[in-house]
Amino acid sequence: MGSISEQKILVELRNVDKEFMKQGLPEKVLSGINFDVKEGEFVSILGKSGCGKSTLLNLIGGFDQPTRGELHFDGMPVTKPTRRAIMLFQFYALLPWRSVLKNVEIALEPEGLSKEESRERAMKYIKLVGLEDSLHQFPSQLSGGMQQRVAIARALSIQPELILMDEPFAALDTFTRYYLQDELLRIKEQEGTNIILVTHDIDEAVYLSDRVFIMDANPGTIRKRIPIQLPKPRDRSHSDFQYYRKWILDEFNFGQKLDGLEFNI
Amino acid sequence: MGSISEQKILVELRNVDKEFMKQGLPEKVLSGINFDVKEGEFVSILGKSGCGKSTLLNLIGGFDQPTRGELHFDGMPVTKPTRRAIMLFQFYALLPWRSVLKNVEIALEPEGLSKEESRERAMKYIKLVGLEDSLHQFPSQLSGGMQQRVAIARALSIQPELILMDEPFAALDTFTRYYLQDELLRIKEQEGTNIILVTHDIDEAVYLSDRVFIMDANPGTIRKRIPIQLPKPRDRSHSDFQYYRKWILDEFNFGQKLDGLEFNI
Amino acid sequence: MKYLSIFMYATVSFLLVISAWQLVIFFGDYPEALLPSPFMVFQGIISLIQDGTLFEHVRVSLFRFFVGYLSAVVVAIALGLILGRTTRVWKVIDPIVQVLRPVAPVAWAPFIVLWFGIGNMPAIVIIFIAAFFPVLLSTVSAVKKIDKTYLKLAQNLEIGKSSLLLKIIFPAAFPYIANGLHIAVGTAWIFLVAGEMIGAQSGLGYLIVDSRNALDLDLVLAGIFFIGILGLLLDKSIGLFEKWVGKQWGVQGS
Amino acid sequence: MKYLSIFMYATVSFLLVISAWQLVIFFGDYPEALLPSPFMVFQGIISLIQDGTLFEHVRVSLFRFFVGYLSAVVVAIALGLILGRTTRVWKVIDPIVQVLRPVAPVAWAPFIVLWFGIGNMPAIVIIFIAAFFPVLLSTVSAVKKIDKTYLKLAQNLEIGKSSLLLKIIFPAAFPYIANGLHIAVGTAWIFLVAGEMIGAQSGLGYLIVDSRNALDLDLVLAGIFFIGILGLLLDKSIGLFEKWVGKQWGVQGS
Amino acid sequence: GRPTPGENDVIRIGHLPITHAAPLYFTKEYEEELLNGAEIELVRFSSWIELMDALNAGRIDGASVLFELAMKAKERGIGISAVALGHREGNAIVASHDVDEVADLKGETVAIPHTLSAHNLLLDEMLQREGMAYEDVNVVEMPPPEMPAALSEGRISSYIVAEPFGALGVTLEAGHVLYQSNEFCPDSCLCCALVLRDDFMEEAPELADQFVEAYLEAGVRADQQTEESLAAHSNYLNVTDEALELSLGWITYEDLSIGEEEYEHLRQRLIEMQLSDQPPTYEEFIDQSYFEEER
Ligand SMILES: Nc1ncnc2c1ncn2[C@@H]1O[C@H](COP(=O)(O)OP(=O)(O)OP(=O)(O)O)[C@@H](O)[C@H]1O
Ligand SMILES: Nc1ncnc2c1ncn2[C@@H]1O[C@H](COP(=O)(O)OP(=O)(O)OP(=O)(O)O)[C@@H](O)[C@H]1O
Ligand SMILES: [Mg+2]
Ligand SMILES: [Mg+2]
Repeated sequence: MGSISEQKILVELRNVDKEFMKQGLPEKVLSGINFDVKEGEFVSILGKSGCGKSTLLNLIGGFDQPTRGELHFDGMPVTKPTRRAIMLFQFYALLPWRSVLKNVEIALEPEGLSKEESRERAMKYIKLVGLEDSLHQFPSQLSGGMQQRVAIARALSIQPELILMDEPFAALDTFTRYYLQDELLRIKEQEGTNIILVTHDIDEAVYLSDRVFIMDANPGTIRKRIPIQLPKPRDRSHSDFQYYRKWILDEFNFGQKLDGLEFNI
Repeated sequence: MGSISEQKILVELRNVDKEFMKQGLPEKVLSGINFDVKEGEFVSILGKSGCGKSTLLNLIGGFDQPTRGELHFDGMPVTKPTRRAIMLFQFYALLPWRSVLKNVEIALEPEGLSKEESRERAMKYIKLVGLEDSLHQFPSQLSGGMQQRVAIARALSIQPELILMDEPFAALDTFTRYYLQDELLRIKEQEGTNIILVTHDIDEAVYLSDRVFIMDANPGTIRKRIPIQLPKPRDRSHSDFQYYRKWILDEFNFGQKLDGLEFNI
Repeated sequence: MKYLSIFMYATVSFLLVISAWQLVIFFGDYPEALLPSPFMVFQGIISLIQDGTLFEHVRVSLFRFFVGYLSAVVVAIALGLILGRTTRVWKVIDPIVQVLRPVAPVAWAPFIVLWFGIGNMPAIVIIFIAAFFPVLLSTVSAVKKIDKTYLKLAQNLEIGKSSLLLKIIFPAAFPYIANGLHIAVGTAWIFLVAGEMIGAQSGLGYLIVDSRNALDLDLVLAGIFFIGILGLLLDKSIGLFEKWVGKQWGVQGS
Repeated sequence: MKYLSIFMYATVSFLLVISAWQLVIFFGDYPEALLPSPFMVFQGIISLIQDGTLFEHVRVSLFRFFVGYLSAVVVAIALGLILGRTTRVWKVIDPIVQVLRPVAPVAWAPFIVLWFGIGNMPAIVIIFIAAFFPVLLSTVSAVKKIDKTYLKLAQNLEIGKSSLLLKIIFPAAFPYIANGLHIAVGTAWIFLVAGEMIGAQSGLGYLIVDSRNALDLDLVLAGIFFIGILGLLLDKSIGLFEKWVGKQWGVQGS
Repeated sequence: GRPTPGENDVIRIGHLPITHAAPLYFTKEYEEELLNGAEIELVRFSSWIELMDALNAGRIDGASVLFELAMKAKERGIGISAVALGHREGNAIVASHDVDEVADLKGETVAIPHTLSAHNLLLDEMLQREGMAYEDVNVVEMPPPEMPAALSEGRISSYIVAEPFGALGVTLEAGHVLYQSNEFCPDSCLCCALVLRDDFMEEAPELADQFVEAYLEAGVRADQQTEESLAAHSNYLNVTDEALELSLGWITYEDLSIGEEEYEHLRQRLIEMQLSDQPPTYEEFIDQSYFEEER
């Protein structure tokens, strides 16, 4: 923790509110969101379906603007999406009409590289995610896990400072999910990219993050920030792991009794 | 365990093989499946995506016939789907053009009940799953968790001997999933229905089942049968729970090293 | 608010068309009889409204259209539901349909006159033909495309044949059938003009053809204008109908 | 195997049609001039083939069709891609399109002759009109319906405007555009007969009209037969084209 | 085909909206006076094809139709007879302003409404007179209403068609009259005929008699260029008075009998031009009994 707090602040939210119009009336989806993400940190945002996680991530990525409050990325106000902060979508957002290689190459187009440089860079990151044998396959010919790896390679090839992930592994089965989580940690170590991850999977949040932000719904607020002080790599069945797991579970059960979960599902 | 082994055998599979034609050639999807499910038992079948879980469940439900081997339900060969064994689908299979009440009522149509009797029976099971306030809502107006509860009410209203569940909670978020798992146990207790559940979620299998069958892929076989000897209700963060969890995880990690998981994802 | 903005945009486009038209006349220097000005067409429209013939033409055309279209829809959906479920019969019928479909209904005119005479019937029959094929094909393919889960569910619940057809297959296929209905309204309406060329003595198609024979191109354009407007209204109404059914059946938005 | 079975079913349906037809003649007792027998039509087909006119008619019709259809497709897709992205302009254009679309291309005949003369052009223009609207509308709605994720992705990657249009929007919209192309082939081909009625001296539509003029109903039916068969082939070819593009773009089955 | 004769005393007669069908209009206009009790229903068609379909199928009892087209139908075995002419003369050859003589048409496009028409025969006749072959011009069939526009835009150089389209072309200043039909074949350019279905005449001979008599009388009235007659014309034909008067000046309706000689000439022409193999003979096709009764 000590070393992180001295590092520079990458993302900064101050009293961020977001309202959407619903049947002509403004509805508050996010209310008074305040947090910082420091360089090098892996932060997870954990919350139930519909609590505003994706909305929050969209704001950070510049895809949408807050109704009130301030939002800075690397000290500058966020006004539109940039290549410095790349979003990784839940359903991968691969272009189904382009092969694996071309899906990565299109991301490099705006850099004005030569054909060889671009090919070389794409190949490097495709190798990094272990897909060098599927270069010319189309996304539909790949399993879900492989597709998400292509998306990761594409995001990394841009060499962004921040990757925003919106439930990136939710559509995969448990075993694939476990495997990709390990991969993600390995790649993050190697590339040093910052990651903000949105999820509703407690295990995933505990396994991956330096800090977990727990969100409440209606309107979306950050209820709790839990630093996960475990060494990496973590052991999912270790008792320390279970300690955090239970803590977070209790946080939600606590919320459940107050709100009456039965009517929210 | 003792009491279960004396009970009558409900489902019986003997050397069941299933082949599908793929580009003109037969491909073995299931090979030599052998198991019994006894009355009162809650059995989970756990395996990776594509290992043949759904195919197996379809055979048991009579939606498809085995290529070789024998399959009995309550002592009789299974030839077609019946109301005695109801399938619960992953995406609920609610009829989107019918309200909650009518979705349940259509299941009672073949019983030739009077309008009142049918309404009464439907109401009973809708209440059982706690949806009496949403009687006249359409599925699209309900959350995923509520939709699956309607499907459960519909299945129960038929009062079948067996319910087959194909990843019933996979599309729900973790919190809703936990909640519905508890509900399922409560209802099973109350109605005494037998359940065979297919899943790729280790926690789910351990939390719910009396026995877990672990499947391997290519071709699908049952590698291991693990009896979960824990009292119900179970505590997800208890160390005994973690013991089974780790056991199963290791089973899969073991498999992973042999098959080279990297190429299967 | 929303209707106001639609109205405003429509006004802009209307003005745009009128000015483009006037410009063509201005620069093209065509004789008035060959390319009437917007003002002449406006006068034509007014005169049609004043002497009441317009109302009569519209009434007759709409009558023919609805008789032809609705009967085509009923027959095509009923047939389509059955043919969609009987694969072998459909395989025999399909080639016939595929060869008949691309033939313009007008080409059948001699036979339509032979069997159905002149007057209302040819127009009704031609609209029937024009609407029949799109609805039939979309119904059959809708039935074939139904999510297999619904069929498995019905099997599992042991639901009877007629219940299956009416309570499961038809509503499940409906969104796609509705798409066919929508397309068919457009095609069928387009063939109104053709249908009313065969011995009809009234209707918008007759108005156009007859005015053309009399070289009253202002009335031709007036007829085109009303065909266009009514076609638009028909299209919108079927859209509203779809939405209404959707609401009854709990489908929101989509 | 698969083709053999298709062929068998087609044969059965062919025999079915012929027998039904012969039965109608048998029981209806119509003069041959009003309802020719299958055999007469067969003779008509043979004579058309033997004297080579059939080949010429088919060639001319296909030429007109392709010129009209392809130019409509190119213009409509290009326009549609742009209009689909410029919401305000589309709101002005939309009412015009909506009113023009339901008007039968034939109704424009006087103006088509005025601007495009006679011969090949009226047929080409009518086919153009018939194909233009379905393709334009399906392109615009395809562009509007594109999965928003693709647009977000493009924003995020800071992809340039032209790359966005050509490398993302067009391929993403293609499956739906292809659907419009498919519908348009059908509608456009149907209007071939109408188009070849205006001053054309050859083509399948002319063959039908001319034979009808000469009361040769056997040749009318022969013409209908070839229009049907060619329409079917066109439809299948565009289906194959769609599949081919799909394969290039990695879409399997769908 | 099974005829559907009009209910009771309704006679259904098909026609196109052209000046050539004027006797029909006058029959209708003076229906009460001429038909004592019977009723005539004029069914207007938009083209010859549709009219022939209805006539052949027995959906109308008779029609005022191109003579040559009716002969073709008879040849095909349709039970119809020609009982009177529609008119005499009134087929102008309209040419664009830069065509001064027939020779200027060489290689140019000429429009006719139908190959089986007097207009086609007229074209051939004209070309022969000038020592040209039919193939020297490019003949196209097109819908008459499109002809003035096509001429005006230079898409065609000349057209020959039923009235009022010739007169319309002239009044629109799209072209001028090159020749009138009577300059080529005085009294033998049979153009339109009134044909009746045989089954109609058999089933209701008195009605048919009555109708044809009325028709002939109507022809006489249509021929009078009085205010009243002009008004009657414009009740049925929606054209400018100018075009109508010009058009009526070119036509006569007085003698509508079909002479054997002129019919034979027409027959021969059809055979010469290979438009018909075995056109019906005078005896087979022409029913002049009405005229004989009168005389
Ligand atoms: N563009 C929008 N317009 C109106 N309401 C919106 C919009 N986007 C989201 N919302 C609403 O805001 C709330 C939060 O949505 P959001 O998608 O951020 O939730 P989430 O936490 O990502 O849920 P999930 O886990 O299901 O993805 C929901 O009630 C949703 O209906
Ligand atoms: N009808 C079919 N025809 C051909 N192959 C099939 C068919 N159904 C399933 N398969 C194949 O059988 C294998 C097992 O499929 P199955 O759906 O049973 O897997 P699963 O374990 O349920 O996977 P998931 O967890 O993704 O649902 C797969 O390789 C699949 O491609
Ligand atoms: Mg979300
Ligand atoms: Mg499955």
